[in-house]
Amino acid sequence: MNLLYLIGLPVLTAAALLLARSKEQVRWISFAGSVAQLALALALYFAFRQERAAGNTAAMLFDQTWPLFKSLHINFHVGVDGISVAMILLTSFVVVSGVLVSLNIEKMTKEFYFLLILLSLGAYGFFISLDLFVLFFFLEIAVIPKYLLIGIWGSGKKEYSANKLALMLMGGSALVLVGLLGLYYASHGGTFDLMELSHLGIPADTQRILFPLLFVGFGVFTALFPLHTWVPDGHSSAPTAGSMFLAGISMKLGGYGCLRVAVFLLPVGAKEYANIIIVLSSIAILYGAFATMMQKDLKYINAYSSVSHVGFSLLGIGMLTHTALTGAVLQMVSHGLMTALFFAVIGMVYDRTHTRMVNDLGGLMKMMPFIGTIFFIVGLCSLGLPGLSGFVAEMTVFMGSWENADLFHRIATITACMSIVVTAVYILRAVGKVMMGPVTNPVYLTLKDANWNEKLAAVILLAGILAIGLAPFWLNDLVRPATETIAHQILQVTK
Amino acid sequence: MNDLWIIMKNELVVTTIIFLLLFIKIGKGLKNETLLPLIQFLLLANLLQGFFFNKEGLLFEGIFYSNTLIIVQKNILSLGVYLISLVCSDWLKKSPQLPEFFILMLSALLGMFFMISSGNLLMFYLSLELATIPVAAMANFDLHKKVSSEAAMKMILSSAFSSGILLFGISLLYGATGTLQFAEMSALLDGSPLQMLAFIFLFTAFAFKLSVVPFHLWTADVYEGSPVAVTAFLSVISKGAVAFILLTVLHKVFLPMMGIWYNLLMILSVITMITGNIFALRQQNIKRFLAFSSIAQVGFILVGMTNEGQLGISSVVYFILVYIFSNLAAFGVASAISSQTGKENIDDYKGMYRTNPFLSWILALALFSLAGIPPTAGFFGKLFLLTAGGAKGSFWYIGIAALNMIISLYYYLRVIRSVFMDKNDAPIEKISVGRSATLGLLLCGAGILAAGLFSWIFEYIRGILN
Amino acid sequence: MPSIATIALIPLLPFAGFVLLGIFGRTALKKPAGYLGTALMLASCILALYTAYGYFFDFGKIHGAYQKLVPFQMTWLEFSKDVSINIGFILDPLSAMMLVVVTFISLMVHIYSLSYMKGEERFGTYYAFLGLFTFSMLGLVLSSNIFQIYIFWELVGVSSFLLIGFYYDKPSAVAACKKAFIVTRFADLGFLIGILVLSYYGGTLDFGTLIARLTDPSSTQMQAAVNASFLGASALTWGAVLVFIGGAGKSAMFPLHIWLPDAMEGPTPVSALIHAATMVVAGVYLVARLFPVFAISVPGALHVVAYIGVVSAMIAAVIACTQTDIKRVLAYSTMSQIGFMMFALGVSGYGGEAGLGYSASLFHLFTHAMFKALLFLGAGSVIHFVHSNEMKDMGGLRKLMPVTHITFLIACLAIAGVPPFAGFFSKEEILLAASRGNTGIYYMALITSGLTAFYMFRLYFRIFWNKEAGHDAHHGKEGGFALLFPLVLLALCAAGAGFIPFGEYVSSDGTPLHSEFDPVFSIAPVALGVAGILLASWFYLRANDRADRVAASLKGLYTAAYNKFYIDELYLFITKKVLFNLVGRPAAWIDRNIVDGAVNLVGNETVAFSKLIKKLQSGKVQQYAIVFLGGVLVLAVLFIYIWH
Amino acid sequence: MMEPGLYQILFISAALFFTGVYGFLTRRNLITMLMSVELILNSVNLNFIAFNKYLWPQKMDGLFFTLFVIAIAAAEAAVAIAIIINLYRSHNSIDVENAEDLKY
Repeated sequence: MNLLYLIGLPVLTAAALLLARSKEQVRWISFAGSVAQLALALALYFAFRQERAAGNTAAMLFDQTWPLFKSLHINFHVGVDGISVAMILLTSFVVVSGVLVSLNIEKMTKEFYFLLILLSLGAYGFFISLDLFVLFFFLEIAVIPKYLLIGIWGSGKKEYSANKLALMLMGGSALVLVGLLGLYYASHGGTFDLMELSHLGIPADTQRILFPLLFVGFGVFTALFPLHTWVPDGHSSAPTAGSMFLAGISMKLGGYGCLRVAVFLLPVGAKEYANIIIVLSSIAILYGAFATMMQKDLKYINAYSSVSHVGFSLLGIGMLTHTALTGAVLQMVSHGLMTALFFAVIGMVYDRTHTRMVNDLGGLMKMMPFIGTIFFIVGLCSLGLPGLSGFVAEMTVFMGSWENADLFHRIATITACMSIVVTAVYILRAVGKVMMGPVTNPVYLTLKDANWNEKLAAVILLAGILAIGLAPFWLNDLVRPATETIAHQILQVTK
Repeated sequence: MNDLWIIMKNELVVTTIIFLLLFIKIGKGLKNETLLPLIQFLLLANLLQGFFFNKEGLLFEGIFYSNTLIIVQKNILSLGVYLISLVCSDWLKKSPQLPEFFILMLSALLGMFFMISSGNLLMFYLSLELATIPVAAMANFDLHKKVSSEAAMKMILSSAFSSGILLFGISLLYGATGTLQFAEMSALLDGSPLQMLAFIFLFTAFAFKLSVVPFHLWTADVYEGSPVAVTAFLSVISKGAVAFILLTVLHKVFLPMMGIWYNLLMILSVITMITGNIFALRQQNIKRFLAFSSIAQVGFILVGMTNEGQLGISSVVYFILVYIFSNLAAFGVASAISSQTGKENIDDYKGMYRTNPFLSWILALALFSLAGIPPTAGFFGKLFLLTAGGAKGSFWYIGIAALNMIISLYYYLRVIRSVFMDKNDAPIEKISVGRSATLGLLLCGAGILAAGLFSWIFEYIRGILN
Repeated sequence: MPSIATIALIPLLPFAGFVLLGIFGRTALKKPAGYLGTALMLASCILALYTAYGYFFDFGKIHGAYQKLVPFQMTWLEFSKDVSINIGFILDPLSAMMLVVVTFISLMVHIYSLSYMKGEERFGTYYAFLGLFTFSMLGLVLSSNIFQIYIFWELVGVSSFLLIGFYYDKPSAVAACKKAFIVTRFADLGFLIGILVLSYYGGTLDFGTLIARLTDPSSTQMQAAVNASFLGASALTWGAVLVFIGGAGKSAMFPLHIWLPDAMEGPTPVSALIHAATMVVAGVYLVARLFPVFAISVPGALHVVAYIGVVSAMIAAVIACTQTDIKRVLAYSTMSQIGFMMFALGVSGYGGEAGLGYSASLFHLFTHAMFKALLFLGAGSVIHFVHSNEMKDMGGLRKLMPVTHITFLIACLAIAGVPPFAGFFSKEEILLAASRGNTGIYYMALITSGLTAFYMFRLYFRIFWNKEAGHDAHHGKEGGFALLFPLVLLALCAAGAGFIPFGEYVSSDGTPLHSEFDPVFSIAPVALGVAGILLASWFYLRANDRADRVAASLKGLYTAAYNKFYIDELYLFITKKVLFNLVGRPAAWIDRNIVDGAVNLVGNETVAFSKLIKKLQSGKVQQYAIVFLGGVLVLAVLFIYIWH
Repeated sequence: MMEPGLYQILFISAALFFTGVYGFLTRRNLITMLMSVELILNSVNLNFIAFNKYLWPQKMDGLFFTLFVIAIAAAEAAVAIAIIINLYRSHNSIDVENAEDLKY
């Protein structure tokens, strides 16, 4: 399977969009494009399984290299392992549903979809590239579309949020950039190639300098406490699809980067800073959850709960055990699907009631059983109910974390576990107020339930959530070998 | 003998064009509508000829020399001039003395060509003045505008002052080494205090032309006061030319004093980036805004220069190419707007996207490129500069540079925001962009995208160095 | 031995019901929903009975002892080589018995609801939820892996949430279901950490292996678990206690019981199924499942179980005497009865005669399921009849609804422990075990059983006698076949179930336990029971003010008990005042103002600074020149003097 | 009478240079400022001549440079004065302080 399709497809879609004449054409082109992406991602998944089943145990499959800047030893080097495949699947799911829920966008439709597709392009490129330069290129490609999406189609104090998001993310990528250049020179003669870098042992003191740069840099993308403050504003101001992409895909870029670049290339640094990561993420988990309890705006609720949930994956990374790392990846995927769905539903509610304030809403279940049910299910997923993806991921993280026997790690793990109660509190508060209870506003009695595209979008994401929740083994088998190589790097250090 | 014709081909062609224009002027003169396309054609020819029949070599005992790198640099400059003649054509059409304008501009270009090729301080000084004085006259081209003449005055006076300093430096250098030839000089440099003083005097002249902080103060005023075309020329072409010659001077002549100029560049680049960005934050006038942004860009160029290796040279040359595309696109949009509506404030751009999507997208592309955001070429340019600058492994230095990229992003986004997001019930009316201007803007846009994504462009520049 | 499919179908049939009705219950299958659900349930029940019968009388017993059979197991989620969540079925006396109880009661409730919930707008959804619950409960009892239990544990929790909040437009119902979920969730936190501890030291999540390792003093895991100590208790004790906390939460043990009374907001059949017979005894089941670990390795933890159990039993009984909402009375009595089961386990030992408490506890679980379900369904039909939960609206209904009356009476006798009804035997065994194990607990239990008789008959008399009948006489009939058939069937069980030689089948170590009946011992409890009944009749048989006078005479205790000893208020204080105001609010505030504020500050300061220094660009060309010169001089000085 | 040595000449030229600078910085009249610039250039000329005569007599570099500097100075002055005239047209003054609209 040629990975270039993953880049070519969005490019083609974008080109087609530019040629499109009418809004209808734009909608259908982007819908078709996103569906094609989904199909491609699934094809990639099965091809990947086949290769593995055929006994191909190379760390990276389908890898290809084209020289880009020869003189600087920069190559366009792509390849995937289990983690990337999982992320690509996630991306394609979110893209399709994101396109679907925003079919009713009227303002500057063409530009809107163009940016969405550009974002997906950035994500795919990021997940498949094995050359840090290219990786960075795609990482930054994904920033500006977010800025425009929020700033143009957003709501509330959108300019402020958009600015904040763009600047903080760029700040993060600036740190990443310094880190990458550091790696480049640390590998005298200079290579940006991930695999090569992972082989040549980088001196410990260099790692000490570079790891924080890279980890914090990527951490900003994935809302590493206390650099998470772009998350609430950004998510709440963004249009529905924007929030979905933001939380579902772009926050995952950060997590993936932390894992794939920071931890994988700099195991020594990882070991030395692990405790700090753990402290920060445990704080984020609990503090995010408590902050969520106090929110009144549905989008803020989900944004803060994202801070808390992403904390799990960072915690998993910080724990550095094989299981915990696996859990971290599972959590990324699960949270991506879950939070995207949550934002989709919130958007549906908002489109109908024109408010997101929990206290103004009530008893919607009666008028919109479908939306209500989805809202409820995704809520349960976020509070980690078995049978839905959240449970699988969180439990894996917990089990992995518990493998570290000392008191510090124990306490961190228990702190993290506590959040499942707080989560239950705020989720039930939201569900109970918005969907259940008496109808607060007679106007709501006339509201309609979801229409076909919204239903389809929700069902697609829900399918993903259930697929992981009911039969986690397929994803687990996909990810475990990949995380094993990373865990192996870390083991090397201890030896 | 006929070597001369080939080695000095570029200069000769430019001179010919100047003479042609003179004749046209002396003769009954043509209407702008016919003249401008003609000039554009001549400039295009000038650009194209740069790619053929080139020859390396020395003339007049090395006072004048040429090699592939220099040819490339000259081509880049000619490209810039050609693009200016396109993107600013809406303004140029209106100007009453079109031929003079180009005569002056081309003489400045000629000066730059000589400057790049000069192998001797005397030659350098002459060509520098040739490249400066006409521009001062050009700055005054809006004869009826007060600001225009003020700008010209400021420019001529401060450049005269700086060239005085330069000359003093040169004289000291002459006294210390007894030669004016670059080739002989570097052998005689031993870093004695006198030489250092001379070097610093000399350097300040470059710093002045590049508008490196603290020698930058004239920049903003002159940019704001002069016509857009002149500002574009100043900010792109003359900066580029000076950067090129500075590269040779530092990396060839003063290589023995590297220990000094490395630190010098480091300090100045940091100050320059920060100052430029800080000042750009609250500018209202788009030209003044671009002036400060260009100061910040120069800071980045200096970062690349700190690397004395091939990477240093290639990254700087490449960046200047990219910078020409990006900045000219921005100035092109600015001139299109100001020449039709006379509006030059960023706030006037509010809601512009609704009326002028094409200009908006070009502007956005340009600004993103200046901010160094992929997939534009600016991203690659900045990245290579930083890669070059980081070669000594000083992370804090690269870190500061990277942080400056964020500040700069902040104000570039300010423009983007007012163009795309801010509500405005009376936005700029639909602007009819002339054909040639459109062509120029498209070329710039294409350049912004292509120069980065087609990696062979950088590879080519890099290739000619070894 | 029945095929895997047979066993698998037992939980899967209700699940199929859930899926079908969940998707189409609101539309296509709205009408036939009830019958569909019931049919599936019936099939599942038959399969369960078949399997249980087969296990007890055919293949389960291998040379004299009932074996733990794991007919099916699959890896669901692998954590590491040997630690993984497996989904599988376990067959042992415990699970076989539970299969029967769950499916049978669930069937009864399905049938009962056919008429009770008729005409509900969300009839289909209701049956879907019932299906989901039954599926989860069956999955729970069949679990072969401690994590599998946790999974289904959560699922029963959520289905109970759904059913309590079935009338979701009633704020009280919403509040109740949230309360129920969150409180049990809090307990589950303990359970989860308990699992982490046990699995870490046991090195596995599989029950068989886990129990084997953690009960064998020579095994390395056991060594590690005992030696690792935290705050003075061994890791193993912590693990066991934490797991028990989970159980206590589900089983509404003091002090985690507060959700149970409110849970009565749900439809009455639901209360009968979930909050009387099945889900609430999950805690008992959990302890019983891990009983070897408790009994052999950590007796300390077992004492905790015992005391928590008996205290809960006592408190609940006292409160039950004062409540006036008949469902709440039943709720507290449920809590009290579960307390009995708990401490029965607590005082029991492992194996042989010592294991009497174990069998007794599960025996009581069995009988209690029958008569408590019967009580609830009876109460349900009463409520159906008078449209109120309050005692004051009832009285003298014995003529109006004879069947309900009789069956209810039987149930009351059973729970009061009057021979020869089911409750008598099971409670007898429990008390016997208690008297052998721990006299203190024995006496408390004795008093409690007296109280039980009293408050049950208070309930009975207030409903069926007391002030004379027919205040507004023409309520119509007392409900049709669907309503009465389950009552009768359950009444028969409540009357007869006691004669099953339970210990023969279900015992701590699988070897049959012959419990002989000792008339001398049972004098005291029976006497107390009868006394309680008489006292209740003296108070409530006829309408009079004796009760009020007594209540007035011991005012403090009465009001305290009437207000459930203010435990709810305590919780409210902790959550609202402490967690929300002292943790949540500050967290939110800090995030907006300090963390975010810092970020904004940087930006604003930069802009402010740029405003500050604009004067440098003065517009005076001569000042430019000065700066220029200054720059030259500074650089000169810097490089010529300082750098050298 | 003794013939002046290099150092005296350099001293004079330095003095000339700083006089020019001082004038440039303090005079308000544009023409005067231009004249100050001329002073600076002439100090440079002196330098060249002196260095050429005393240090490097074998080649005539300095001398030539001086000639060119004079020429360039003339050209510069021409353009500058043209600009000043134009400034006078628009501002009715050749006082530098009246041309400070462009700032900040």
